[in-house]
Amino acid sequence: MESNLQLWLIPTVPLLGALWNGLWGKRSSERAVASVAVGAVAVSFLLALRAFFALGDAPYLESYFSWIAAASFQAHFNFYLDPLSAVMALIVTGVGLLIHIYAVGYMSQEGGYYRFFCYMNLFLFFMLTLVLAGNYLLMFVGWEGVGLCSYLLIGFYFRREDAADAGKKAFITTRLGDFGFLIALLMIYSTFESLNYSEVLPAAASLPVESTAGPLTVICLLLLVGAAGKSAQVPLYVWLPDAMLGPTPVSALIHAATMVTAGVYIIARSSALYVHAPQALFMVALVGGITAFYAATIGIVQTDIKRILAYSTISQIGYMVMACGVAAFSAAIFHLMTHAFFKALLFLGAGSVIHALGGEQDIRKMGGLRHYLPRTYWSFLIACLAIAALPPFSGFFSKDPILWEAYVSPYGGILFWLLGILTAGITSFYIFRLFFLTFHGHSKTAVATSSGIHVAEPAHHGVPHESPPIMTWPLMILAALSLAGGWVGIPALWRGGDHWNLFLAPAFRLAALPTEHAVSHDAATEIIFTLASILVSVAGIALAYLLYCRRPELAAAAAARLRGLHTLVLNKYYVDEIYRSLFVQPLVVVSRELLWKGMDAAAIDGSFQGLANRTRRLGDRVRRMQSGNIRSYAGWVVLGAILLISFMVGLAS
Amino acid sequence: MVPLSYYLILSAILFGLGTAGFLFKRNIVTIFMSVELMLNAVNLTFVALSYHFRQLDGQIFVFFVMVVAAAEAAVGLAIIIAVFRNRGSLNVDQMDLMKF
Amino acid sequence: MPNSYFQNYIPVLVMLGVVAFLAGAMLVLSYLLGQRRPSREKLAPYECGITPTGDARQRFSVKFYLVAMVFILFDVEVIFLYPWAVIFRELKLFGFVEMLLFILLVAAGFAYLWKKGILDWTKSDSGEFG
Amino acid sequence: MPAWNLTAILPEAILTVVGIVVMLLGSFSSQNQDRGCRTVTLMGLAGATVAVVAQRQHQGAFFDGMFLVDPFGIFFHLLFFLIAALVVLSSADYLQAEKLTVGEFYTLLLFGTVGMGLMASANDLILSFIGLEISSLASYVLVGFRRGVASSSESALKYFLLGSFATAFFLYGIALLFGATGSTRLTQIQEILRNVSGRATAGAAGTVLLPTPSTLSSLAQGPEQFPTALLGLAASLLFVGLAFKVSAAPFQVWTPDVYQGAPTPVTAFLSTGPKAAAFAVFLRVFLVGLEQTADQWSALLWVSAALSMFIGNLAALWQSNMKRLLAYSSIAHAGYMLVAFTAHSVDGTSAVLFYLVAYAVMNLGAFLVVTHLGNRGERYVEMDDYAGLGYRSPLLAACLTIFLLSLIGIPLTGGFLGKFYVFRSALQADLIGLTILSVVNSAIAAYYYLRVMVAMYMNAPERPVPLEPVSSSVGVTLFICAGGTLWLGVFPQSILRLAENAAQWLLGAG
Repeated sequence: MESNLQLWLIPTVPLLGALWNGLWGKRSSERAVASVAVGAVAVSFLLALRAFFALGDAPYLESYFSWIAAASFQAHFNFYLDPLSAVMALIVTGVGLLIHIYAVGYMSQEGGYYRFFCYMNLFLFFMLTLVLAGNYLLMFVGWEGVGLCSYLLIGFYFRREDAADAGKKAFITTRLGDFGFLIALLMIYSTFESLNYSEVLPAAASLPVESTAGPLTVICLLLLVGAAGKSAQVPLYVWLPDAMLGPTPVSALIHAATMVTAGVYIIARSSALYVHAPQALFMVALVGGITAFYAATIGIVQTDIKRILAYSTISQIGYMVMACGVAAFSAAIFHLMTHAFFKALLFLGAGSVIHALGGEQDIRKMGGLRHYLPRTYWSFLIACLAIAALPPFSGFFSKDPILWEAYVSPYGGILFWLLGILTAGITSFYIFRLFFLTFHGHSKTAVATSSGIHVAEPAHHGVPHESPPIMTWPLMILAALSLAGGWVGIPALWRGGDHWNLFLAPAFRLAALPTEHAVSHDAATEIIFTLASILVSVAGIALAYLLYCRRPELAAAAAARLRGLHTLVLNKYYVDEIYRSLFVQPLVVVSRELLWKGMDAAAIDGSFQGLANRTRRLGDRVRRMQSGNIRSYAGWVVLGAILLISFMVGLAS
Repeated sequence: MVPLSYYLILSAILFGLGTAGFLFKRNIVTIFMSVELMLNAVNLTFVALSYHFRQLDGQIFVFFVMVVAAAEAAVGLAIIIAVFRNRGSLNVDQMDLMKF
Repeated sequence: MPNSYFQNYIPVLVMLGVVAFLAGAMLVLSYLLGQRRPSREKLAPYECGITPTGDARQRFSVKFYLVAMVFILFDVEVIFLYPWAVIFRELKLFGFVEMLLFILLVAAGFAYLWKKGILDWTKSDSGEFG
Repeated sequence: MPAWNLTAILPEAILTVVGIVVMLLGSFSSQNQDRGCRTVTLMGLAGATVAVVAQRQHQGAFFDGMFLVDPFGIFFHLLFFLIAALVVLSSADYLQAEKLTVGEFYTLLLFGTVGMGLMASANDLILSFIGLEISSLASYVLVGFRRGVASSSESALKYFLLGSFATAFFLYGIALLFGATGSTRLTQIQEILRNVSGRATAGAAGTVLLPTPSTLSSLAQGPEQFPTALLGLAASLLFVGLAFKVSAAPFQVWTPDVYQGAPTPVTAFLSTGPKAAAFAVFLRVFLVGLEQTADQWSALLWVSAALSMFIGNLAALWQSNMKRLLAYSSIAHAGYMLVAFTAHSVDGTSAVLFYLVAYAVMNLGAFLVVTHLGNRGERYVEMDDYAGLGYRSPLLAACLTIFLLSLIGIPLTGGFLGKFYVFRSALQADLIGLTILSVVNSAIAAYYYLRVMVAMYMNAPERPVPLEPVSSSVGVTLFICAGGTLWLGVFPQSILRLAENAAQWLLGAG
């Protein structure tokens, strides 16, 4: 290993980019702004690559200076490189780079170009700090910083009132989680007398496994609260769907690929703590499993393309959290990586669609885009296949171990496997519903144009057109990664080298399962399980195909009779008829009426809203205390004094 | 001789009267006089205790308190005049431009 | 011993009683026995002297307040001279210098007042402090 | 002996003399004395700072033990001088725009600083009282400095009446403590109470509300019967007076009105300087003098801390006037500091001290931006006037953002580390409930600070708000405040070590 990797450069370069654009971006041309921003990320990516290849067996630690060095408390600015943080840094910079390039094209018609890239670079700075930090306090710095940038970027379209509200909601909700993190941090310090991973993790590993809830369990649960806030897990997930009001590259980078997975990272990072607190681990698995299933069902009934992807993200992160919960940490990180590829691709593809349609986000108004956006179409298809976990796409190789571990792990069980497999089926269904509705069937725009009827749709300007190359190239690279990204982790079962697990093993050495727990299952069982999951995915796709691809001939017939607009409406009813007539109906009803409207909108969202409103009302009552009248103020003082005196004198006698 | 507790009770009563005056009077000047009454009640306590302990400290404190009270009176009068000039009234209940 | 202590005050109490009785008796007797023939001069506030003009409750210049304030301040500052005067001889030069400093500080305040025109009665009311 | 004693109060002496010089300079020189006054004031503050630094070699008790030169006092002196200097620098433009007399303003500021210095170093309650009054009298006048403005004089009246009301309570507390222990020296009181508690007071002691001569005369020597109730009464009265000055609930009522009506630089001064000084007295009285009765008063602190945080934060949710919003937030911040105070430990005390520094820097900065934007006559102090500031004046908005983030408690700012130490000391003292309450409050507080940021970056301006160019003195002050906020967040050791040193001294040797 090289003696000095200068890890600090990795986050600092984007920071410099952010500063540059923040200070001079207003006066620079778009081109200059974009090259500074993209250049900074590219440099950072190369540095991360260098660090990745320089990595040895032992964790590599760089300490810069002492941050807080009081007698009773020590904290340093130090960075920590092990397989886990190296992989994370690569994902962040790599996907970040592609999304930056994409954004160069995507944002070119929007205002505030320099501001956007300034925030994006700043975000990468904080994200890399989070990932590379060598102690929990520095991680918290990054943790808060990414939240702040996320807030700034969600509210980027500041003229939209709802965008600003969504930003605030995201900030406050995640902050609730942040305080869980903060208290966990203080407790870690009081338990281990240090915040450095290099000291805390071995110390935790040397502690006995807590059979009843002890300090470790409390710490782990508090960390889980933090993770749930940042990673949009039940019940703190409400902010993420609203966060989709930000620009699409932001959704791709922050709310799909990187920031929201920080919760998974922190659990994986603290794996040594978690395996010694089985109860906390069980809670992690439960939260993850429930979130995965719950969010997927909501995804079925959404119509906004980005909201579907948002719920899908919540669900997929639930998968990762569940994987952590069954102590399959390397599988969780594996899925984190492949998810970063295909979810970023999905978002960017969606962005391309939205871009092509001039801002339209409702999938019911889309269709037949396959002819207009061929490159987007093919890359989107790959992403859909990847998220539906069909072999040989990356999602398959990362999701399969999670399902398998959920079953065989000593912390798992058949319940988690069932949750996982059901989610897998629903996932492939809703993602292909989105896919077919968007790209197949008849183009509604085309119908309107060819029939000569003027459709009052000011948002659509003309025929949909493919995005410029600067936007499609990142799509294709991501498509390649979504296809092949999983091949690094082909397990031995499929004649693969299992490189991934071997590579990450050092990072989770302290969290390794005790050998006596390792239950051996024969290959046949594993193959059966794998086949089952493939089957479920295929079934989901088939169902979606059945429901949403029978439409083309109906629509074509309607178009022939020059009654485009009418049949469009009719057609929509037709879809609904099919919808109802099929066995999906109960699920849909339950999902829409109970889970989404009942739970999501009313109970969870409502209770947060209610809490906020109640707090404000309380505030109103409190401020009425300040009547402005001196005598009543004096009355308060006297009242307080009397209470105080009676308390003190009463205590004394 | 009069026991110490008599003085202390008297000063407590005076202090209470001052407090009550602050709470129930409406004229700013009267309210201010109530504050002065409170300060002088404390002075009485100091003198009584000082006499009781046979040490001079308490008496000296009274000097200081008196000087402080005088300075307070000067500042207070200045502020009251400024308020009167702005508002044309010395009723405290009307002094509520800022609230909530 | 409260009892013996209060016994010292009995003469005072007696005198208070006598005074109250005398004054009350005079008033009551003159009210009961005297005859009233009121005239204009007799009802005036000052039976002999200048006839009053206007309302007594008129607002007077804010200068009075200022002078009152200044008076209070300088008057009270003299308080510190008393303990000093008592042990003046013991403190020797140190005490003298210290008091000189004190007077200097007071004098600085005085100079400030003077410059600000507080003591100048001929200036109009709308002065800086008015 | 006299010569040495003077060095102990040299900083105060310098400031007094400079104050008088500035006062005379302001009234005697005819025109254009603003700059001169400011220079002299700043030089005086610099001289006083040098004197304080020099004092580190001459620590000890002076004036018969009334006045202490110790790390605790030195820490506060330096803080006060910093605050005063920043206020002097930042108020220049304001005074000019409002056509206020510069000389008197600076004089009062200096006198107020003298009073604060006396408070921080006083070991005798009567000296604390005099210091408190000196600083309060100066602040009363400063609050009403815009004489022609109704709200300014009204808030001066409120502050004055309620302030002297609370001071009377404080003084009564001193008198009763004097009665209970026969002394007003904090260290002596500590000794006496230690002896008493060492002797395990008799059960009957508590019933003596008013001591009979026999109990009292024996007090000084060491009593068999100790007037605990009297002591409790004294402690609670002292608590009323001090809690009022730090604007802790339920004695915070005056704060919003006074902060709103006062000239903005004065508000900045009030919310940092006199508040810090009151905390100094608070810490000295309760951690040194009444150390032995901690079981009783810590409950008061607990309740007061929780109430302050809730009242401050909840009421702030409704404010649209920036000054009033910051006033409520100031109540809440007093609450956080009281949380650390409740911990009653070296860590807790140093957390209070560190928080005071961080709060001073960020709050002065925030008020400076408010001052600058307020323009002539403080016309633009509503939150709506901040709409779109992020585009009209990015640097000013960036500075305000830093201050707000620090007030929320985001990492890499002084406010974060301040809160961090507060929570840590509270957890270490097993104040779990209180920690949770303060955490909840931090979350509530984020909301109203964010509203300002939303206005700056995400709203379009509704009415034209003129922006004056930033003058060099304002720019320098802003830079110091913003830089200081970040500096405290990244390199806190030096200040932290000073704070810890001071806290150790107070609790160990005190």
